[in-house]
Amino acid sequence: MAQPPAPSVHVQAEDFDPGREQALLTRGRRDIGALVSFVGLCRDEDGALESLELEHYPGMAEAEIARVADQAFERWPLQGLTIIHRFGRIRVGERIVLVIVAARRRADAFAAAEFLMDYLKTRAPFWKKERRVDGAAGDWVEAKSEDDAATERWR
Amino acid sequence: MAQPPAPSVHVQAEDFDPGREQALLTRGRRDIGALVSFVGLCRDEDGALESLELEHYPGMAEAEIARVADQAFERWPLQGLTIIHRFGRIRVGERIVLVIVAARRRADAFAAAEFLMDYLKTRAPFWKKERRVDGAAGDWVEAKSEDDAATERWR
Amino acid sequence: MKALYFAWVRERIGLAEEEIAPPGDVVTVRQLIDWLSARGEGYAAAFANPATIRAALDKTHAGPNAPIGAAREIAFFPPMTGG
Amino acid sequence: MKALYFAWVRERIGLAEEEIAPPGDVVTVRQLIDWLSARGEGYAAAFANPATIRAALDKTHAGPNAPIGAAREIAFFPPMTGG
Repeated sequence: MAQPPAPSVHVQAEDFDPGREQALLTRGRRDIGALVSFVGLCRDEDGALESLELEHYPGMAEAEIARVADQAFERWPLQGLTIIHRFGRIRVGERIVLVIVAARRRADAFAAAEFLMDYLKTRAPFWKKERRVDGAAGDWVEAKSEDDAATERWR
Repeated sequence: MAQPPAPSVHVQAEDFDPGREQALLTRGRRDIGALVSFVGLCRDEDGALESLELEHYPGMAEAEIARVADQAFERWPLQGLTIIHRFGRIRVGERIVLVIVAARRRADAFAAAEFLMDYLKTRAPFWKKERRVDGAAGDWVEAKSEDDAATERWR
Repeated sequence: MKALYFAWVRERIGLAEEEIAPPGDVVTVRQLIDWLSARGEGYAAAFANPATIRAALDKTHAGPNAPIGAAREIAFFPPMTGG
Repeated sequence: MKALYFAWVRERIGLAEEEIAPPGDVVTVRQLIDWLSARGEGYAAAFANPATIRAALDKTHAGPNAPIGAAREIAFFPPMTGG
């Protein structure tokens, strides 16, 4: 059995193509039975939001995502992993984050994908500021205690 | 808030494009925050498998998948759902099944996607027969008791 | 009524489908399985272990004690292995 | 050492980064926060509620009692909201 490839981690301003990333992860592979992909999108709460401005800590963002990816590989038997997190201005309806987990079995792929998203939410150094349709600068999005609770359950 | 569209359910011999299906589900939408997609692939155990022949019960397959989809919409607040299940000959490395769940929040999308896969495994009328590299007809794949256990946890 | 067979149930019986006319005292799915089992070796082999047989009445899952009622189609198959 | 500020910590202090030279009795992250808070109104506002401040030493998360040690870079920011 081939060694699973190293996690592919990207922090970038550009959009990504989830279908292309899935194809890259599975191309030529015979050992992947389950592929779970998560895409987080900029959602509009009430029609007032124009976009989010995502600030990040360059260097630490990549390092922290890589650490979380390594933890996922330690906890579950995985065959491949891609994580992309955008920064900068992201309009309503646009993609923010992508996690793709490849595994032999679906239970491992689902668990790892959910673990990764919970950890990214609470540990990856990104901060969202709202920009409103009326041109006003909105608030910084506040961290949710439910995200902390979601992370806690993996301990 | 717009009414979520009816689940899109397809049972087909042809392959599908996960990226295209994701795009179709999210196009023009502002209310989707989380998109979880599952792709099940034909995995090779030991190099002896050439392909799977998927037999299905036409009519019941579509109806049963639609029933399971309705259950998911009753249990979680979902914004959209696509399910595609292939039949016929599927070679190692090829896609078998696709589930895409769109929701406001990621926990709902993950839970519904996992529920759908557990239920499809144990309730959708499909049967896999192995075809071996040496040309011999292989065995019918046996149902796994762990799949029944996975389904039971949703009761 | 129409009987449909799938996967190794189909292979053992040697038919994908057939018209059947069970007598009036065959009321439940289980009784229909017993009646079919007596029709020949292939049927007996297909239904030898009832625990591995699933059934559907008019394309809806049905347990062994479900009444056949006025169903127009009954299907027999092994536990499902899709997904 | 270099201090980096992000999100509303950056906005309140009015700087994205600066060189700082804390005295020798500033040993932990918490002590550095207290020392910075005394530098002016912006700092005091940024660090007014320590429960909402997160820190990283050389790009690794660090709690309030972590020793600064020989870190070359310390960052302060609110709880993360990525993903």
